Amino acid sequence: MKILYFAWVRERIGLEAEEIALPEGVSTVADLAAFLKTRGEGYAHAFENPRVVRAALDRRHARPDTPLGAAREIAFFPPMTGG
Amino acid sequence: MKILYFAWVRERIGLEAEEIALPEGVSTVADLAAFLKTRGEGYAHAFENPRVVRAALDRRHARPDTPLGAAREIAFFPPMTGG
Amino acid sequence: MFTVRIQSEDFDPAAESAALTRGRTDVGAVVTFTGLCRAQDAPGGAPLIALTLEHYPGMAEEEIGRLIEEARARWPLLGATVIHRFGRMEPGDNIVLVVTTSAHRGAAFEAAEFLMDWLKTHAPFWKLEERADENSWVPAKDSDDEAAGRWG
Amino acid sequence: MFTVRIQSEDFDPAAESAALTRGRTDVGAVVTFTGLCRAQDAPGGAPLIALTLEHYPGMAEEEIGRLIEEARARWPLLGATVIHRFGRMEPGDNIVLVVTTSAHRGAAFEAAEFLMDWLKTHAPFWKLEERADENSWVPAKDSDDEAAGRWG
Repeated sequence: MKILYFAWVRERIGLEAEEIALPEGVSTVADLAAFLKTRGEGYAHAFENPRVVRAALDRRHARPDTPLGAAREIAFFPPMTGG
Repeated sequence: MKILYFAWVRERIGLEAEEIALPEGVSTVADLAAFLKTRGEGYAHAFENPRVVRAALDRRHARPDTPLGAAREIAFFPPMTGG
Repeated sequence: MFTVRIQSEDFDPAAESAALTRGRTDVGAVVTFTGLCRAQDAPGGAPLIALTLEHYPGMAEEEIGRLIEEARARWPLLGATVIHRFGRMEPGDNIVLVVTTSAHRGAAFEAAEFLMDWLKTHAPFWKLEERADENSWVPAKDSDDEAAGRWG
Repeated sequence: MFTVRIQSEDFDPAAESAALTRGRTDVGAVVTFTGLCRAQDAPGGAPLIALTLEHYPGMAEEEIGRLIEEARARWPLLGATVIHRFGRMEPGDNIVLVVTTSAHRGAAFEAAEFLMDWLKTHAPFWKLEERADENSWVPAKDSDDEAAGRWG
């Protein structure tokens, strides 16, 4: 699965994008965030308060309980501040 | 006193403006409208439904009970439809 | 900068909004409203050929100036421009322009709506519609009174 | 005509609104909102040198397209254009443009406000502020969530 990071989530993790194979048991957006959080210091910092990190699945806003299903792309980012 | 008429009030009366000397007993906007209504067919038609005719005294919106006081100019017109 | 103009000539919304932002770094939001002459009001009615706008010279400027003062008392505006045309206008022609500027969008949007709502019910202008079958004065709309009334 | 553009170049509000009215006689109301980069957000804070807007390419266009569809379902719009810039912007620069057209002013005003409110909370853009003392990501505002929430 392709994972994209934006804004301070990107800065903390130090990556714009990466490909990962989903481990067993990771079936929702929240599961994936919890898994990523264990991958190192940058990830732990990015997801230290998982409630403030938003996600989009195949370019549509997703909630923590949204199933990853057959999505090809997920993005994690802070609350949006455009406009 | 200078009196101005606009839109269909002007058309019915057939005048854009006139000067009149206020008769005794005419002290409010409503008094003046009632007096004008007696001045002929066009006036009677213009003021046939006095509730829909609006007035401005010295270029400020006035109500039927507004005293004419020392105003120099009064205008009568239909509800406004600009914008 | 706060400006009112009553004129028969057309106006340029871009030039007017540029005049309110040029060289400034405190404006965060610009709202412009342009009201245009439409061909048709009621489905099935005869198409509109033209509108002729009559106004009360002098009072029109003063009344819109008072509406702008009222808007400034309610919202932190950095600028406002209101231009209202008079004379004969054909479908597609500009009639009225309201531009408001503020640091934030809420004030700019609300003040522009307020100015339009009050202008409709308070500014001394009257529209005469010219159609193939007859000419008639546009009646005031209850919906305009309601729109103006919501500002309390 | 309904258009979304995400671009680094500046835009021309006048050209965009002209494109929605040219040759038409059914448009009675045009509302444009322009959001600009301001020098100062908080009194007493260090002045803003620049904003850098990061966005999620692809999703930004798609999400704003969905917001326009939602607006069309709620109001009888004749056209809408949304342009959002990305990259580095200095105080006074344009950031975002929303233009809406309708037969009547209520729909055009409400749809433009709706699009701006939802764009703030739903479009994938993030602002990095560059100030003399530090660079920092702009935190999301509760007031923006409330503004978006009022549309139900």
